[in-house]
Amino acid sequence: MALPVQERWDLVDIIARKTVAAGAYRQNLGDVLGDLTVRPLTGIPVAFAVLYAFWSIFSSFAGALVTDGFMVKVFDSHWLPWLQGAWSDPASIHYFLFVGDPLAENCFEAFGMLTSGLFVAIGVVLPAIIIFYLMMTVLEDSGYLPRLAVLMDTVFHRIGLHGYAIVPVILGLGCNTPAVTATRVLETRKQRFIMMTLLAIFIPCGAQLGVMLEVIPDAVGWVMLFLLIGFGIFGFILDRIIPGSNPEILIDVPPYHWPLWENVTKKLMNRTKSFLKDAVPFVLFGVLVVNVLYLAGIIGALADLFEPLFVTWFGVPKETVGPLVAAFLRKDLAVAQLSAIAMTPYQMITAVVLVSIYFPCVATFVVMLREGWKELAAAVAVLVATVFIYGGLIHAVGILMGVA
Amino acid sequence: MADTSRTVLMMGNPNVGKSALFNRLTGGDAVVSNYPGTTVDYTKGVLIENGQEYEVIDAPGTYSLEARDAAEDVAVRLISENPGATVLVVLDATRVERGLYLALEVIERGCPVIIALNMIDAARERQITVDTRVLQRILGVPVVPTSAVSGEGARDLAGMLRKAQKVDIETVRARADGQFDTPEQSGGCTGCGGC
Amino acid sequence: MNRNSSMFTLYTGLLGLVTLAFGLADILVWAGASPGFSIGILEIAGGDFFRWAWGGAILVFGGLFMLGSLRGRGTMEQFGKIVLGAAMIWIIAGTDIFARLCESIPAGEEAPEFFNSVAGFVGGFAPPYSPAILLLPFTLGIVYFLFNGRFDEI
Amino acid sequence: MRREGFIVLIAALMLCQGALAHMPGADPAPEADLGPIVVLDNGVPVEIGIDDIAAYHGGLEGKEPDACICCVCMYRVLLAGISEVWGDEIPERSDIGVQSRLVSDGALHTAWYVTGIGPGMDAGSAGRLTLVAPNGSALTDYSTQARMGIAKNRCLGDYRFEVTRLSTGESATLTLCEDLFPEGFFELRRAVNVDKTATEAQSAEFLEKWSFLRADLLQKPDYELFNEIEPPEEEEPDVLGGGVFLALLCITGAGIVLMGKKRR
Repeated sequence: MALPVQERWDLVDIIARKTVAAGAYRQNLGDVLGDLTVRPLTGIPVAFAVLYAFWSIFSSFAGALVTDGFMVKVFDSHWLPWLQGAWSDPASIHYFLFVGDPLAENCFEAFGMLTSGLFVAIGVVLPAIIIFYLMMTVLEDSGYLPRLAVLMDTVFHRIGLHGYAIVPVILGLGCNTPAVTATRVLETRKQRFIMMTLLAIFIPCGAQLGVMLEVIPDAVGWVMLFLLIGFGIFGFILDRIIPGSNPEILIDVPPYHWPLWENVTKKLMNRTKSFLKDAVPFVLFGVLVVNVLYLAGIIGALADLFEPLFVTWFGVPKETVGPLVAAFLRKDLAVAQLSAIAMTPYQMITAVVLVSIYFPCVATFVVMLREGWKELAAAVAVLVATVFIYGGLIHAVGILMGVA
Repeated sequence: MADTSRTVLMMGNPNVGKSALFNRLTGGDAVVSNYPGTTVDYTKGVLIENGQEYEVIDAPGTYSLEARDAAEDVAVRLISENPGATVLVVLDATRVERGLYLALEVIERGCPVIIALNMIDAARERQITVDTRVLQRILGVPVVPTSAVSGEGARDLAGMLRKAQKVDIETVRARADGQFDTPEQSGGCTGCGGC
Repeated sequence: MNRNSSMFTLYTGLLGLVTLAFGLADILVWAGASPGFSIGILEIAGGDFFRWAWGGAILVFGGLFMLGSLRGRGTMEQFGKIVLGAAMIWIIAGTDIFARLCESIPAGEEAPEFFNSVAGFVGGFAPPYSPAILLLPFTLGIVYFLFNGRFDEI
Repeated sequence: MRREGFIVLIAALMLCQGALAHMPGADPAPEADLGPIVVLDNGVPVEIGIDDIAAYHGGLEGKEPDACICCVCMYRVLLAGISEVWGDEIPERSDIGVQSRLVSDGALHTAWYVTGIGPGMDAGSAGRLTLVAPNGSALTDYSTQARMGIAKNRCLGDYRFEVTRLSTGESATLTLCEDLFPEGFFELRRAVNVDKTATEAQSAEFLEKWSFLRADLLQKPDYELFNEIEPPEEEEPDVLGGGVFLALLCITGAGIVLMGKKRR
């Protein structure tokens, strides 16, 4: 019953000729803008402007308004003193686990589950995620994203992917879990493996961005630069090493239209809800587990074990080893912990980059496992190698520039 | 109430508004974006129309049934796993040709088919007219113009779901080749193609 | 119609030039030609790479787009370029205003209360302004044409 | 990528790491964003940063460069004092007069270095430095023993300085704020440094407090260090300017929205 492909197209042609009539169509402004934003000469500056707006709004809203303006005050001058007063017996184990340091003056440095954990999850990360997804949704619904994909196509081809890889990358800046699922826009297993690995390693999620913005606002640019360079280098290498093909695809560019308010709010609600459900428990639980490990002396032992590696190879001070080891479970707080340690700005950048390229959070692990355990194992192997090589590379660059 | 639930499989090219239409039909909350490939996995929802319960499945966008990437894989799997399902093929009224190719492929598989001519408002804006009546005569399946964005035609579509038709591709070809060089004016009934 | 057209050309040309100049000034001040400067209600603070170097570059491109639209006859594409150029100004000015808004709603770290006083809030929008904000009123002409759909006449 | 190139790269990396593996393990002084002291040496401007002071002081003591509390303190005194007395002008070295009740090596060396009096400097001109005894009279014996005798009973009152413009007689007196010093700092200092009766815990405590004090001296603004310097006035918000801006913004925004509605 099935027709050969050519005959089917012929039939389509006949039917279309009989039913479809295109009237005199005048290009409208939307079409012109749509065209201008994919042409490299005009499109690339526009992409830079969009990125600028993205980051500026992100840091104004999440940083200046919600976190610095309100959350810090709520947590540091109301929640923390109240909790420290109300929780009995500062010397006990449960106090250490849930409240943390009885002398802490702010929630970042208390490191209890209900102090630092809650503060990071609600006070820092939640506003970052909300504003991020709001802007992401507007970009998606207006139709700008596919244009970005066209512009990025050449770049992504260098690392064996194609333009639509921008979708998981941008999603990953919010949260890695939906991003891993979104790698299905890519064609082959090879491409999806490359993307997943790079996502897990080099794309910091909204939680990390929010914390970085809060703790080390001046160094964020450098950290992002190093991550971007790493993304390029390791994408290039992975593309050479991994067998498989990189098929060309035709990128389909839809016309611009105004985002529908109801669709934007609905998507924002859904995404925020799934973040609260999937990621927040991990943050809180991570803090608890790390505190238990600290108490049991396991972090200390690991820190002693890895100290030579970290100090000589990565060039970070020995105090950072504990937080860096703990970062395997609790990336976001690790940045906060690091910020309390005296070190040079370059060491700080190195340490934060290390934290970012470390193991992804547990939630990401789970979704990656769903995509196949072999891939996960391979990704982890690549990850370990990457942390080692890239950490050393950054240190070396620092030495060559004379700033390490 | 055994066997009262029918399955409706929504298929179509990427970014023709399947998910938006799905949300209109079922009140569900499939993720909708203005770029192809948003739906990478399928979403299920329930639509009750005239006492008939439909289980609606929103498949990822495909250009053909050849399963070339992960999303198309899912779509093809869905169609073979639900043999008796009504297939709702969603066309983009501004680019009918591409969608028709997929529609023909689905018809060839012998599934009962109904066609939604989505984004009809965008087509009007671009001065593109699609003769729904002729299209439905040639294909022999119901064709409903819709706009998922404004909600236009969604109710009609729901009402027409039960009229989905199986057609033989050869008769489609015959009708396309000859009979309709001068479309006859069959007054009155514009509602369904198969009656 | 002809008169209208040449007026509009002059307007976009001037706006493009000024935008370009402001963008370059932003970058120069950042690069250290001057440690921040302020005349009347105009202020270029410099310092921050992101705001002044990157943001300045966007203004430069906005100016170039507008100037680029001058070449050739009045077509839709030309108007598209003008709108894109204006959009660059709107992006920078919009984010500047948004940043001021976000900074002036909370009371600040030292104060015990949460919300800023009304005077403090309003005062947060006081001059001096960045170049992009000052350019904002001058893009109203483009907005006018955009809404009236009269760009085929120019 | 050729394999040889890769190996060479890795090897180069290893060498780089090895070269810097042994960093001096000293406690780094906190980052400070202090402007340099600028003076004229026979009309030639000289910039003096805290690092220069640390190097000079360390050199005289025969040690590593080291910015101790007294150095930092005198540095801040001179920085603030010069700007109080000279304003925006740059002082000639020979025009600077310094009186200090803080008689320690660090303070002495810092004042020497800035005024150009000290040994081992080829300054073209030199100012005047007077150390003052606790009773208020000028010290005549600058020997280490004599100064040590005074330094034994260091107290808050010793942190009193005067910077004078010799040509005009204008001067500024600066004293350190009391709340800079942690509780029991001077007692602890005496026990650790002078009497040597401190326990190990006390020494550690002193070291910690000492570091805090130095960090404060490096990082706090002038008005938090010195009693004499007033904090900058809080500016009244410019309600009028902001109001005009907001009103314009709202009117234009509303106009645009209306125009858009009308068009539809």
